[in-house]
Amino acid sequence: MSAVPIRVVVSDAPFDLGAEAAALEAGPETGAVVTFTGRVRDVAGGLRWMEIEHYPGMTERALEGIAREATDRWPLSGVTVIHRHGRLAPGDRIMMVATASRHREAAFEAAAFLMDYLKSRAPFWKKEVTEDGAEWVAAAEKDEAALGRWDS
Amino acid sequence: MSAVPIRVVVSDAPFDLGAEAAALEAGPETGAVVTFTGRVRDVAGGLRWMEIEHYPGMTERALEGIAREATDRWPLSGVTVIHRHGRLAPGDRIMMVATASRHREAAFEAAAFLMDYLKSRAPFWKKEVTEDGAEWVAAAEKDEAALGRWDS
Amino acid sequence: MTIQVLYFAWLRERIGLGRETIETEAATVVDLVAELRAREERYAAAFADMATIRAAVDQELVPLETPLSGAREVAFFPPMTGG
Amino acid sequence: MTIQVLYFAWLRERIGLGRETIETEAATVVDLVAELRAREERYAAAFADMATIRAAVDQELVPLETPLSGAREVAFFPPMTGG
Repeated sequence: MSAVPIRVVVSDAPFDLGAEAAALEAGPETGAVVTFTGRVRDVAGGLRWMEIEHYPGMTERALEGIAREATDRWPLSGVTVIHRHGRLAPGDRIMMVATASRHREAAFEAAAFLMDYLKSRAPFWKKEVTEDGAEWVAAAEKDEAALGRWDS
Repeated sequence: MSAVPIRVVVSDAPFDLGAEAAALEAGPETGAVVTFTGRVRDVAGGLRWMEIEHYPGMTERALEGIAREATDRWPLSGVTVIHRHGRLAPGDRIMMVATASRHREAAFEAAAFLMDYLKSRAPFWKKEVTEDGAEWVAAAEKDEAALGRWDS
Repeated sequence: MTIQVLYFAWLRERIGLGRETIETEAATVVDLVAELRAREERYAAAFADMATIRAAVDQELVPLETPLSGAREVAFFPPMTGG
Repeated sequence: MTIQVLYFAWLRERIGLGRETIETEAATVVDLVAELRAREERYAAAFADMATIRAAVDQELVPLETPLSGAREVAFFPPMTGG
């Protein structure tokens, strides 16, 4: 079993990207930290809010499983995965992942891997509420396809 | 010419990762922000400090050129490149890059590209000072080789 | 056997509830879906296109052919859209 | 012509200065290196292994065969190690 510290947070509260990244940097072995932050876009200008539903219990298990898989595949010194749920306004942060490693390649690849899995394998569903009504966001085929590159 | 905002900072001062990332998130089109932070490691436990020399004038030009190249290759809404010089202690942050885009793939790839170029094409030189003396860090052949993947 | 059945996102909305307790002898997840569809029109409508349905047994994502033996919680939902 | 010549990292240390003004008729960067090596032992030592030398002309990284015509500033340094 891997002893790499994994931090998973599922919450309706905002998070502090800078503090999360700084916490991952602790320890003399960490040379590189990569973060990804996802945020509510409002491209068409008509979004009132986004509602994110999730499956309490399974969500935490899925995120921990994904994070553990990343620590098995790459030499990481830490992984953080944070995903919000509930009502989010345009511009609000939805989620972040962060990876720490001695070297940049591992940190970059593990962060991209976490994002690909999180998109299609963690039980979250987004609903967009506009002036015209509410609509569930459809899963993108390219997101499912993106998982293929991690099969080997 | 690209009108994407590019922020390049070469300084001996610390930087605020959280504030830099937040600044890149501005604007309704940005859905994804990727950051990379590099930090002084002290694996052997004997590092007293690291000295980073650079080539004032050329450094800023090289970093701006690399950032501009990234905005030409990927649909980015912003790029930030910060690199410190002077004396840095173990654990201090050395540099960061951050990329903002509508989609995660562009943000991830552009950040990895910036790092690969910055390692071998920006005029910085690291010297490690230990109890036994001072030694210039040798360039890693794999860093030069890493550039090859961006040729196409 | 007695199992908890959970619905999420538009499945929850179409069926009109998020969770119910069901007595069933269904052998697999698809057998359970067939039972649900036979119950009422709203279930038939919700499960009309199985290509858009994902399932979890005891909080583990599984193929629809998965056996239900020993299952305590089965969840149905559309493809995930997190991140 | 008159050019500014800059040295960085261990090149600077071996030569013992970071910048000097040089009068030269060298046609290319390598020709300039040859002139410098002929000057004094410390230059010869600094430029002993050209595989470890990189050059910039007017703050642009260039191959060693690059012509110097019009150049105002030439810099020599080891492979970069930023990031």
